[in-house]
Amino acid sequence: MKKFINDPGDVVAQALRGLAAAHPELRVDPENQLVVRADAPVRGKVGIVSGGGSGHEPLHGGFVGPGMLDAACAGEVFTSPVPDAILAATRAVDGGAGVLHIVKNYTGDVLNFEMAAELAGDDDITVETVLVDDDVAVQDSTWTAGRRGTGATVIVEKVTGALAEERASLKDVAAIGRTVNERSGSFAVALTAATTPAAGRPGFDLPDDEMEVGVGIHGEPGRRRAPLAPAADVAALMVDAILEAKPATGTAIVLLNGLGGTPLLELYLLYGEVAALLESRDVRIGRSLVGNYVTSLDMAGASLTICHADDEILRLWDAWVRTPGLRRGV
Amino acid sequence: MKKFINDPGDVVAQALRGLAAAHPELRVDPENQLVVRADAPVRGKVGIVSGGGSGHEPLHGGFVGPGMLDAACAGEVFTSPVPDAILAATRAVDGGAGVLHIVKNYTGDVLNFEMAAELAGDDDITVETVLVDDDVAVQDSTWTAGRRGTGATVIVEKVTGALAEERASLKDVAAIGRTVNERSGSFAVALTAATTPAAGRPGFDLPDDEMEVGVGIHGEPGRRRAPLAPAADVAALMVDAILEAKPATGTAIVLLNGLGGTPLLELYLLYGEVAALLESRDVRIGRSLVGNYVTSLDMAGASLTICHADDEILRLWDAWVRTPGLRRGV
Amino acid sequence: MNVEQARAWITAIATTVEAEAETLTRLDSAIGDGDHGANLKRGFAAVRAALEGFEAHTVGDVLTKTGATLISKVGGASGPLYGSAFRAMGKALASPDVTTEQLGDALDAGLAAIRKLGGAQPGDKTMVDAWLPAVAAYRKKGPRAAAAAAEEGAKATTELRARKGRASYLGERSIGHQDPGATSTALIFRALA
Amino acid sequence: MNVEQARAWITAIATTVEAEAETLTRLDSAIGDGDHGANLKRGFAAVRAALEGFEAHTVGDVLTKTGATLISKVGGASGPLYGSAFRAMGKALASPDVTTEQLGDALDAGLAAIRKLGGAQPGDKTMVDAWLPAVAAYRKKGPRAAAAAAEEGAKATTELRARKGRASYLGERSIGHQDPGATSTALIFRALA
Ligand SMILES: Nc1ncnc2c1ncn2[C@@H]1O[C@H](COP(=O)(O)OP(=O)(O)O)[C@@H](O)[C@H]1O
Ligand SMILES: Nc1ncnc2c1ncn2[C@@H]1O[C@H](COP(=O)(O)OP(=O)(O)O)[C@@H](O)[C@H]1O
Ligand SMILES: [Mg+2]
Ligand SMILES: [Mg+2]
Ligand SMILES: [Mg+2]
Ligand SMILES: [Mg+2]
Repeated sequence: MKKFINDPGDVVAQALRGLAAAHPELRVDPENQLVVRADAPVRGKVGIVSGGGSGHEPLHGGFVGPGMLDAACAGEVFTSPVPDAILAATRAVDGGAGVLHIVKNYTGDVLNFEMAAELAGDDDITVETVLVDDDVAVQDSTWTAGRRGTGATVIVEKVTGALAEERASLKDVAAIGRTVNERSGSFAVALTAATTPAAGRPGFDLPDDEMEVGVGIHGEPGRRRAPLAPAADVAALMVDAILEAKPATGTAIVLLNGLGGTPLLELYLLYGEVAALLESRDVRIGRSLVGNYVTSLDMAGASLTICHADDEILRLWDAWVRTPGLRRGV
Repeated sequence: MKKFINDPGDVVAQALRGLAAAHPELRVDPENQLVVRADAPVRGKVGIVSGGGSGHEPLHGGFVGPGMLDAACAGEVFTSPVPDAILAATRAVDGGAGVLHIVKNYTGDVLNFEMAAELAGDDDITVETVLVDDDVAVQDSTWTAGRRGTGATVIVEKVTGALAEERASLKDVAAIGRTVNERSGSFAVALTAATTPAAGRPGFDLPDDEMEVGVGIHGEPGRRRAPLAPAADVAALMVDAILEAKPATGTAIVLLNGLGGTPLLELYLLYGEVAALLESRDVRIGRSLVGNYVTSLDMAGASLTICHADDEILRLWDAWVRTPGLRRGV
Repeated sequence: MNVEQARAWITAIATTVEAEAETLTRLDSAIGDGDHGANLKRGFAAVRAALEGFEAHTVGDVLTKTGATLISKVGGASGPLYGSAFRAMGKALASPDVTTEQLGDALDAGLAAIRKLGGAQPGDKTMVDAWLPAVAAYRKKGPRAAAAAAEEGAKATTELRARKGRASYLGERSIGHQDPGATSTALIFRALA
Repeated sequence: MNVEQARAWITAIATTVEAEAETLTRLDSAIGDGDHGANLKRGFAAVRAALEGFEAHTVGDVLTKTGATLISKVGGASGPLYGSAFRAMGKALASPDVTTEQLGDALDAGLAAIRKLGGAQPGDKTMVDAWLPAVAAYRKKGPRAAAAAAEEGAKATTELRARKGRASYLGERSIGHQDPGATSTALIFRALA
């Protein structure tokens, strides 16, 4: 395993120490693995907490700041955070208007956030939860734990964050988060597996001429394996899967996201194919984002997220934001 | 070779088509491999042109926009651009106040930019050149082509871009670029080699328990090979090399840059070590940037750049900028 | 089982989880995210530390503390599930010494907690598929039979298609791999035997 | 050499560069950035296209066009260096038919252009180390001897430590590898033989 680490058992806390050094404008607690915006709690504003396993940076800690998240909980690598940390974050950001939990739909995340929400209730903090489940590669929820939360999380965090900044109510902030999620679909293809510090070797072996199709962001294998294909075919496969599950309406926010090990040069090339395809399908791309936003450590691969936005979502997407991972207008 | 491409012989132009689709605010010419800011030439403003081989994204195309570059020339992967393209860029951004060429010190880049500058002179465009040579891993210029240009290029582009935006003269813009370069040192360590589409295999073979020390950003091997070491030791090695060549003065701008294949989690962890070391050496970190800015395709590794800034450099570093790769204040 | 024996059980779990962490991680890499071994190792190390110097008056005290610590330290799916199971067992055993029958009821309460929280049915390829036959065997024939039944239940998950947890994303591809959570449940019952 | 023979030389270079592109890239991967083969292949393919239908009145026309095209299409270090060399040769051969002596002078002018632009000394482990002995041999014994001398010069770069170009960054580690640019120079002279 080739990594810039000191001890495979102590990666997340040490990385958070680096985040703290790089971002004095954030309150980082490496011990409890929390990242909190410096001026939290903001009186009268809905507090927004997200979190999940580490290894997906800049998600979530890199999206903490004015206009987006109030706090993020960083679990161990690919392991959802514990209720204590989520509760601590919830308390830290409660400005009296309630707290929104943005939770990616994985059994572990759901259970730990649920427990924390219950504990917060004991503290008389009102908590609403938006469950993100945009990954259309997971098909039938009676046969599975349901669709996974992936790329759309960034859009949910950005849009709810912007609305909360306008002092909207917890109900409205949660509602727009759910709308974004409903209108979003994602699909990922990986060329290599991720290596976690704990495992020390790639999560799966993938021959040189094959790719994993419909892969998640936790090193798990995908729905199926397919022969390595040109970028144009990969783009078609992603676009087809998403538009089938989430037919076009409105104007699309398109996120072409790198999974960590794929160079930006390739992401742009792939995005060129995606954009051309969407045009041929009469999908209007209103906004786009190309880069590494929801990664899976060093996995080579990419995910496509399409959010069929309405005017309100576009307005909130365009709003100012100041976080390490996304910055605009300030 | 596992890459999101269609044809190894046509990667750069296709990636530029994707950049064009993602950034309608830029003028992209995939044919001539140019990226130009939409409102160029800006009357009365020094035009700033940089460029080099592709494969280092977001450098340079991702830094085109108000407050930074007016144009970037994207050569083939790891191959400096041709004089025709550089000349076309120079013409496109000449607003009457002259044009600055920011050139990384590699034989190919130097020769091609020189030829273009000569041709621009025939057009009566005044060109000044700032040569960036910050890589302290290359030691003795009577034995080498001189130090390479790496991470400091981002700082030179940002600072000169900000000063040009204030309508400073070509002489002054070039002067501050040279000052930034003089005050900057960089050092890189790689854990794996990059694979270019043309070669189809990693540039060098590196055993699982070794790293390349003092490596460049073009897939070339480093100064020496060393046993794989903990992040703390890698940080010490980088900091020592840089501070020896460029002793501390003033306030540092610190760039911990990923080479492409290293997850942000590891970059933050490594940055934590660097920050602690610099503190113990009484180097004051004034500004920092952690992420992928000057990459080498899919190479796993990181480079550290320290720029010992003065007040003017810090002021220009903090100035607003609006590019795909760096955005602040707008 | 008295308080000391309860402590010994938990310590034995911690030891076997440590020894088998790599196996659990390997199983979890195949159909999950490769952290199950690390998760439980971290969790039971914390439990060991939490129990040291902890004044327990009842068997339930030991198990409740174990459950609470797992919830606080593990994360993932297995943290809340195992944590809730041990808390439920603790609640059911509020005396310094408990009978085999009482322990049997408590194990059943643990199973119920897992099923309530996770919603898994038998055959969904989860820890339930080891826990369920183990409880039945414990009641009929005691701890050794429970350990054997858990082991067998874990092995039998290999042929199942996952319908809960991370492995469910793989669909058909989850078949042919033993479930990591069922495997760790077998370790928990082995430590009881 | 007449205009047709000049065309034939350039075409022969294009063919051999194409055939040897992988070898050049492999050599450049060892001590450079692995693009020398692709660079020259791209360049000479463009030259081939540029010469098609191009009306050349002199040998110099062919070589000047070749040089200009290389400069426009190759990039890197070798583009300006080879491009300038062919342009310098073209300048020296402004007639439809040139003598062996004139060609010898032109080859020397090409070498001078490379040395002026790149500043390399003999022994710096560059294309100069193949070009220099080749020009000397051409003058004394003609094209075949030139090809052999270039080949030998290229091989001899293996033992040298690079002081120019990308390979110089490697310091001592550049020793033991043949220089890619010297190797492509040998191909240029082989095509002349
Ligand atoms: N809904 C559920 N009900 C019961 N057990 C479950 C459920 N979901 C997952 N599990 C168990 O949890 C195990 C995985 O635990 P672990 O790897 O620690 O968590 P995660 O899946 O979050 O990484 C699975 O092997 C399975 O036995
Ligand atoms: N200063 C120089 N003078 C002469 N030849 C040089 C010089 N620098 C580099 N070369 C030649 O150029 C070759 C490399 O060409 P190429 O790989 O196409 O360019 P780059 O190094 O820019 O990738 C080297 O092998 C060497 O022979
Ligand atoms: Mg997990
Ligand atoms: Mg090159
Ligand atoms: Mg797991
Ligand atoms: Mg080269």
